[in-house]
Amino acid sequence: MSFLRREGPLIFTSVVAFFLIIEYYIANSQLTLIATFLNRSAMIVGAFLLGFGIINMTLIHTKNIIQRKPKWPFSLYLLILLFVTLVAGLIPPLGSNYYYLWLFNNIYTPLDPAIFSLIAFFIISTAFRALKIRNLEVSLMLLFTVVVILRNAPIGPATFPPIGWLGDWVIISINTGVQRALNLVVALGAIAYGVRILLGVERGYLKGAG
Amino acid sequence: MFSLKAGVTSTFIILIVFVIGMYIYMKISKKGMYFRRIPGLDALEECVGRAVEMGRPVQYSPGQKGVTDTNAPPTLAAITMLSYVAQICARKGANIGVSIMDAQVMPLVDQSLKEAYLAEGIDQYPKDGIQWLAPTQFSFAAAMLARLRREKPAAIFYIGHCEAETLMIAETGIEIGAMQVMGTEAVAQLPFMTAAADYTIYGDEIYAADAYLSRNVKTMGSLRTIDLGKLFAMLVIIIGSILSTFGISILTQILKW
Amino acid sequence: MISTDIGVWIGVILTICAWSFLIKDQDLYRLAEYTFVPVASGYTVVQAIKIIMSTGTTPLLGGDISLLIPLILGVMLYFNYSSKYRWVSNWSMAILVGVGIGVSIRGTVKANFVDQIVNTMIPLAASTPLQSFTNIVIVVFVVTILSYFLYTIEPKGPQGKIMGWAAPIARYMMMMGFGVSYGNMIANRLSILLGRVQYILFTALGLS
Amino acid sequence: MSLADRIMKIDRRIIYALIFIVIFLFSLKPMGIPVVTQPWVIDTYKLVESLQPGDKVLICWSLYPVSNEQIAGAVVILQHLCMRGIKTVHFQTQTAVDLVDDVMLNKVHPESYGQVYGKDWLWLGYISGLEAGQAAIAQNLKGTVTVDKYGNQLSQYSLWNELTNDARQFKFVLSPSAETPGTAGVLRQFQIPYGLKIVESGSAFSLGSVMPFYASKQYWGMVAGFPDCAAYEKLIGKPGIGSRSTDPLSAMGLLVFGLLLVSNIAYIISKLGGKGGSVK
Repeated sequence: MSFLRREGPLIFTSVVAFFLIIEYYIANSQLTLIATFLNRSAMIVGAFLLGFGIINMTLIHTKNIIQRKPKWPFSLYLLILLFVTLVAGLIPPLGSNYYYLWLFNNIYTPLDPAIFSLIAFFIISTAFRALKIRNLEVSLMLLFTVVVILRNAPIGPATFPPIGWLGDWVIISINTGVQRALNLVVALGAIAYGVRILLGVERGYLKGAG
Repeated sequence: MFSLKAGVTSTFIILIVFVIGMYIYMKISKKGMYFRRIPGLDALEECVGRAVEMGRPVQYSPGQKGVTDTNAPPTLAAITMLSYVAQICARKGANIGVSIMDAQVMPLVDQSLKEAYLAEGIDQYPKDGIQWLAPTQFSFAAAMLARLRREKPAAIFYIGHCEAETLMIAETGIEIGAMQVMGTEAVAQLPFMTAAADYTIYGDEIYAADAYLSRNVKTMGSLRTIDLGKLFAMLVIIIGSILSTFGISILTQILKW
Repeated sequence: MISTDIGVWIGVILTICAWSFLIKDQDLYRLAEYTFVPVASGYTVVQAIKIIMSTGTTPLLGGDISLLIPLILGVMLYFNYSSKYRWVSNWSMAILVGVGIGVSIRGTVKANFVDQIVNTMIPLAASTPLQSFTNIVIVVFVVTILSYFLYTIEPKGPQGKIMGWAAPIARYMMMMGFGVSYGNMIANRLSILLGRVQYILFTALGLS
Repeated sequence: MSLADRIMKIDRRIIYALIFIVIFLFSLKPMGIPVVTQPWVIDTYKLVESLQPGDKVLICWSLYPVSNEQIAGAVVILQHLCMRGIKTVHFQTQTAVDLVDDVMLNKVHPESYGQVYGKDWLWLGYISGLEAGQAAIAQNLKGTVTVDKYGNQLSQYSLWNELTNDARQFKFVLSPSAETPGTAGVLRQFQIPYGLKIVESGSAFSLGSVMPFYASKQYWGMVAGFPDCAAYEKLIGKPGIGSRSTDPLSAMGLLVFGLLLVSNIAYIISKLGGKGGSVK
């Protein structure tokens, strides 16, 4: 039984990953067929998992309503709107009928950048609080932040050309160097992590604690 | 029939050498190997402990991606780290909540919480704390900010692949007076974590969590291989740029073979 | 000309509700949140059903029997809710994780490791002195920061001495790069906010 | 509590209010602060000017609707292309709905330049597979798509019948790019195999990734962010979203600079004061 529960799935994981990796390097039409099938299967199985989310969300808000938790009318509103969106989406033509697109274009489309735009406030208040000449590290960060802020404000280069030139240069050289080094580091870590999972030595995925 | 595709031969050789190297180092590594400190990982206990003292919950989120695309490694690493954090919570009696964006990780989160609590001899794990907030980046951010203000956790862990929402969570965390440990492999978000979080786990340090926290001899050995990979990269870059200064591009040609 | 499109005004109201987070007006923000979450969830579910139908059931009914396997695996996931047969869903998770690990390893080695190394092997003496200096900076930064991320080199002996020197310098370098990113990101985020402000001022209120 | 301490512990809502005031005020009352015209903007302008009416340009959209800097840059270049009577073929690598509809119909208004859909511009819609999708368009345009975004048969359009399967028919590729595969994909799929010129519409971030290739003329030009956009609008004499955005951005830049200055001065003062005696 233990094989069906733990080792089996782990070996299955490794086999699936092995086919996908090999297919990237070796030109063989059979392998490509297998890899395409696996990719497609993962898309389908992954789509099924969204049900877990919807069940979880529905349970939480139903509970809020039944137990009359504070602000429970909001939970009711959420469930109704979820139901409406789903029904609107499922009326044929699937996902492109008038009501569904109306909801998408008039609720989703403006709210997405609205929430995104909150970051503009947070990024400035974080800078105000964190970027102080506390020590050399933070001072350097502050210095380069200021250079780039002044470079990106159109008035900076227009009134004082060297700031534009300096700003361009730090973006081209320093930023490139740091990003590239970190990308290399992250890539190596990810590869090694993946290989450890395939060899079954990593705790966590299906292995649990202990 | 089985011929290598064009332009990936050297990559393939590097990958094979890397895997073999990892296998060998995992076999030969011994106990007591030196390992650099990672402050973010040392801080896990402290943060949970502080939450217990203050009588406030702990909040954990494994990033915003699932497990079927190229962001699988950071997400799985975040779930590994979740099992450690959950175990500390179980031991110290802290109340843990998990916020999820991609429903793909829900079974894994559920299982790792359950087993973490079982490992501490507790049958009942906080199932209600696992919440799927929303499926897209900013709907998730919106719900996450509201959850943080509502529950006022004293410790926030945001680990895994993340994007712009990092700073929103970090700034709200500061507003409610939470201690924050953040870690990601998404290089673009590291500046904000550095500025806003109490502890940042940089880049591939999130993958080292298992080796670092469990001092597992095998995984430690595999980290040695990563170091060799970094040394290899440094060496090739230095030699390659010196050679290309003199107009010799043989290394580039080999690597592009 | 003030806008007469009701959709535009819903957008404006929802935007203001979202901004109310900044001044702690809980109910207004909650309205935005509880409007956004179900619509986004419904949208994602419909996309998922579309995927299942277009890549799964439609070709299956067309005669591609092999697609029965992922569909069964998909249904098997729901054994997760049973404590006794939970292990059945492990097999479905296995294919997901397998594909995820597979695609991330295979692409990463080339795109993020080998290609990055190739791009960094740049001539240290280029056509102009400034270009040479830029190239030297890039190479020095990459090599120094890589050395900072070495885990298992002990800080003693000759190599330890070099590490002891390089580590703080690498941190300074990273901070410089982070500063540049931070400054750049401020401009980028402000442009998003500006987009919303212009939407209210020019699209909705019709000022110009 | 001293003034310096009070400044450092300021209620952040005051900062938020300042941001709101400045951004609304400067959006309403532009001051006409000058902008610098970068060489890559001039190169883009000259490239479009050198084309003949009836030439074709490919546009590869690689972004979501929130990337308004990149969209603004694309809009101004597209307006210039319409003015010159150049035909454009669009496709997108991200699934966002109605992206090009919004840009072309609400912002560029090709009809006001006498351009007709199907004759002067075409929208091929979403091409799946990210960079693989770009490669498919580069290698086998006619075989990859048969219907446009609206589901109409492409063969009924005169522009589609003028097109061939050779990527070199396009004078350049315009890449409004904020997501993967973006311009890096265009470089690998269009520039390196076919030698096509690339113009990027990006943000200030693009500078780092573009500059090495701009020096080697693989990227021909670029419009990076609102300031470049405003400069381009000036070149074609058609002030628009870019010109309207530069003043608020200048003001915000100065505001952020000022805030950082104030917080650091307060920090220094409280440090110096802290040495002398206890600050409570």
